[in-house]
Amino acid sequence: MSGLDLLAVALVCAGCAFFLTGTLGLLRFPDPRARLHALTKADNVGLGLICAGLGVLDASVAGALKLALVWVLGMLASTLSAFLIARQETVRSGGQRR
Amino acid sequence: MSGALEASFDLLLGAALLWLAWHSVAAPQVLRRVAMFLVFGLLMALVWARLGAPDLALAEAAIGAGITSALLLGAGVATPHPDLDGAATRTTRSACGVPRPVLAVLCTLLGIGLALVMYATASTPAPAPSTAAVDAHVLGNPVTAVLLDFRGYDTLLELLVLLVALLGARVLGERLEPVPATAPPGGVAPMLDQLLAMSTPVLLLTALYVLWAGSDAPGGAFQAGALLAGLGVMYSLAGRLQPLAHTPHRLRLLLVLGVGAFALFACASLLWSPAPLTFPARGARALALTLDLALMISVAVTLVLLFLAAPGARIGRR
Amino acid sequence: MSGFLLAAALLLLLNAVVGVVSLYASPYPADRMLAILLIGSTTVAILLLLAYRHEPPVLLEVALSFVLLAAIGSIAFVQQRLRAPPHEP
Amino acid sequence: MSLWAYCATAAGLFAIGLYGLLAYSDFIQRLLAANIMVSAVFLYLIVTAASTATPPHPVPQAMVLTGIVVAVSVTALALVLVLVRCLRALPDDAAPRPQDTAGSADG
Amino acid sequence: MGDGAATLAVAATALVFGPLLVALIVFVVPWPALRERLALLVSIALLGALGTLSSELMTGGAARLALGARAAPLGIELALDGLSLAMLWMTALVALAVNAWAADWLRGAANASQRGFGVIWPVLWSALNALFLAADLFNVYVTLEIVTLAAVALVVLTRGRAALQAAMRYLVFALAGSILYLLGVALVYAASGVLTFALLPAALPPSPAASLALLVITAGLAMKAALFPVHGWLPAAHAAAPSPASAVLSALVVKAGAYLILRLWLGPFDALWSQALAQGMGAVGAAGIVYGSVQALRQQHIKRVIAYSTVAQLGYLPLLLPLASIAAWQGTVYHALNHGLAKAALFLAAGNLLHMHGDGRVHALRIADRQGALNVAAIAIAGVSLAGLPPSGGFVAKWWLLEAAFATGQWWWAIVIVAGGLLAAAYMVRLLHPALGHGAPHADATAHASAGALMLWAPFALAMLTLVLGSCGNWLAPYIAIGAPLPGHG
Repeated sequence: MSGLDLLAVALVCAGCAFFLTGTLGLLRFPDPRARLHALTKADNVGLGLICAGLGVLDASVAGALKLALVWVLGMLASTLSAFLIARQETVRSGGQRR
Repeated sequence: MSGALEASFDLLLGAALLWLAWHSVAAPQVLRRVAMFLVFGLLMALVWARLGAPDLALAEAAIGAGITSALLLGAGVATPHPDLDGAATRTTRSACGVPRPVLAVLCTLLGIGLALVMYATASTPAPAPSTAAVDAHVLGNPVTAVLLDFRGYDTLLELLVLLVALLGARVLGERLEPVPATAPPGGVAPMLDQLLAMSTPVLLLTALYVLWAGSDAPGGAFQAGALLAGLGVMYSLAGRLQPLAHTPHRLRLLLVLGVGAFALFACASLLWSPAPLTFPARGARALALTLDLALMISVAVTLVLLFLAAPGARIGRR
Repeated sequence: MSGFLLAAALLLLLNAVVGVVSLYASPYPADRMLAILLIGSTTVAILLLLAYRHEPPVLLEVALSFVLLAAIGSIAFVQQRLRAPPHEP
Repeated sequence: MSLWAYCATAAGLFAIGLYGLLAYSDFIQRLLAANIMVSAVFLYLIVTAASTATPPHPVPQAMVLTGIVVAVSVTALALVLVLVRCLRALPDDAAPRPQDTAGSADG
Repeated sequence: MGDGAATLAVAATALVFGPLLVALIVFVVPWPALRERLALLVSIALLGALGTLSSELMTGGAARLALGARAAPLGIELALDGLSLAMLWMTALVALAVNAWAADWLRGAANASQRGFGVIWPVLWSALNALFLAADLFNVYVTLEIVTLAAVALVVLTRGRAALQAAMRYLVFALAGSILYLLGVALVYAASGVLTFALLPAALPPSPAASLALLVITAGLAMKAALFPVHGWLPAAHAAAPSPASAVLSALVVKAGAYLILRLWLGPFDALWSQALAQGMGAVGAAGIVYGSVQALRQQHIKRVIAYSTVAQLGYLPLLLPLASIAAWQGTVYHALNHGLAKAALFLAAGNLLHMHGDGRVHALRIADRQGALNVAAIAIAGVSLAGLPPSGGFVAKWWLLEAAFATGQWWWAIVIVAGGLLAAAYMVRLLHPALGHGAPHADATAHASAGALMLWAPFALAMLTLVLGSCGNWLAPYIAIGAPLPGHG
């Protein structure tokens, strides 16, 4: 196993760890918005790390580009989703819009 | 080591699918069932990926995450009858008259029998027809080759199914008391427009890429069309596309483009071949790409109009 | 390397299953939507990992489609839900 | 690939869907059950194909792809029917109204 | 042979794509004149194509066509024999009458339902032609789905709450039927690796998987065909649809399922069933005959009487399986043909009644004027044919079936056949009684609206055709027997 492979393994492992942390947050945090923060942030980082690790493995420009795209779009989608869900919680609980 | 890992992956996936299926059938509220079913679709895409069928995974992803989820969530929100539902779930009598426990036992037995038969056939598979002709086809992706050439007739008819579904939906959707288009309290989220602005070009490019790559790599007209339809669904959810009281004729042209192109090709092919739907010896690839493009457009437009035909799809912008 | 990727995918699948359990257990619609988000992003990650077990990684497009359409679920959920009268706890 | 695990999954999914279809009267519930049954059949087709060759034989793949589109069409039409029933004011009479000059609409 | 193949290719293309192109053109081009006339013109042209095809088949025998010039195991085949030819003729004749009727009905300012009919019906027509030509299990699945969805769409054309309920019920049944059928297809494919009818007998030896496939496929198709225990969706759906739609649903669409059961049992799955199973299928049919007839006697609305009569008449088709002889084959095919024409005539005539009087209850059937007389005559003649009285096609069909029953020594089916005829006569007499019993026109039975000439003559011509069928049984028999797979079990 080459050094690059080791780097990839390390990055993927770190990514998985972040995913697990996010899930832990979802299960353990008491407040819906806290859960939201825990989940989306950890998942975005996790996805980014895994993309990075696989990009190291791939070593082609096209592959790296696609992986980057997946990561960026994933972040975009989860940001929007988080925002919408949080706003909905606010509206439904009768609170003020930020 | 790898074998054990694969087995555990498959087992876990199967168990999760069964669990999700059970709850998408039997959970107490419509929205819960819908949520379970959407996750079921996600995991089905994983199964296709695992079984080496990326074309199917792509279709499941594009259709399941797009139009199906939007339609089902809309229906789930619009039709909650919590009391009725609760009552229906609590009774032991089933819809078909057999008591539920008896039915459950029968279905379990049937499942066991079915599993045995399925395993018996799958472990001693019949010799599949040789794929030599498919592998030698001018289209490099065997699935696309089968879809367009070897079983193109099925593909044509399947497009017709989609069109008929839309026609049926439009019959009801038009010229009846319209549901007032209400904006959500607080209006449509401002971030939505930015997301649309950013994802529109990416989605368009991806769809075209999936279409173009589909002749030689996983992908094709349906996946690309479903992706585009997803874009349309996003636009309608943001209130940017309104349901039409009347389908303009230019739009109708787009709707029938796929079926029409295929049907004309079928009739025209009698000029150079003794059987309909035969690809010409020269220009087969170009013809296939043209058909694919027409299919993609029709699939996309049909799916979006199907979504808009659902009364719950009306979203106002303030 | 293929074995490692599969192991990582298995780990993430476990993560997704935990998400499924929380989807089942949570009484609030918003929490269920969160669980769907979690399962969705985990699925994308699993697809990426599975993609690199084979050459070329054709499953990348699948993952890409998922992230492209990932927002639809939440938008549909929120847009429609905000207009509907409150039915559920 | 664990053949037996996937076969058991497919059979189980089919049985669960059948139970849902027969046991409940709610339309959406039945629709989801039917979709699960269809997925079960597709899974079985691909598992059988994948047990002999990787990648699986293209004919079952094409069949499943066709089937997915058909299933989506049916589901979408069914959901539109359900939504119309829930949200629209429909006339009660079943007889066709010859004088219904509802203006321009299409089929 | 080469010439025959070319004829088949052209005729099949015309049969499948002709109506389809009609639908697409009517949908896209906004001229009302097209909507009124194009379908009628195409249906006349298709009669010519079918005529050529019939004489070609008579000389060349049953034929197969590989679509896209792709040979069978990978590609899709179409096939044609006497049974499919008869079904195609039935479709063509009913389509001609319905198109003629609709040409009047669609005239002028058509409403949304009528516009919808103008597009959805040609799609259904093309799908039915495709279905009767199909010789590939999965192709049949896709075609059946078009037929089903188009049929559901035709039911909701009325746009009333009752129609919507009926359509949703229909959809649930149809969905369940499709899934069972699909499971069967998957089992067959897994066990044999083949989907083509012609290759299946060799590739599918008896096995548990094959038996299960036969079982679920039959159950699924029975749901689509509304055979007795799973007929629950039919009466409401067929009564709720607009009348021309009811005509095609009752005359053609339910036939599709029954046709496939016969085709598959006597073709690809021939080796998989025993005489006991066939007797069971016959019993199911017999129960349907009795139940449907009794229900038809109790209905108050004329369209519901006709709809229940469909449940009864479909019960004759499975009788072919226990009787299994060439006479039974001819009788069953003739019965299907005759029922298709008579049932379409009845529903179109009922449509005229609704159009003229706006009242579809049984006791409201009156002869108000010459138009009404022609209409009642159509109902009466179609009724004669359904009951199987002498000059009609129904009589010939029942005669052949009785012949088969006695020839194979299964007299109990003869009782069922005769009883079914008597019951049919009873409900038709009950239907006609108000018109015949009180000769003088009722005061309030004046016509509200006048029906066009085509609307009046279309059902009458169909009814007369059933009489013509009665006189040319011997001439048509050799056509029906083309490629007949019997006697195999005789």
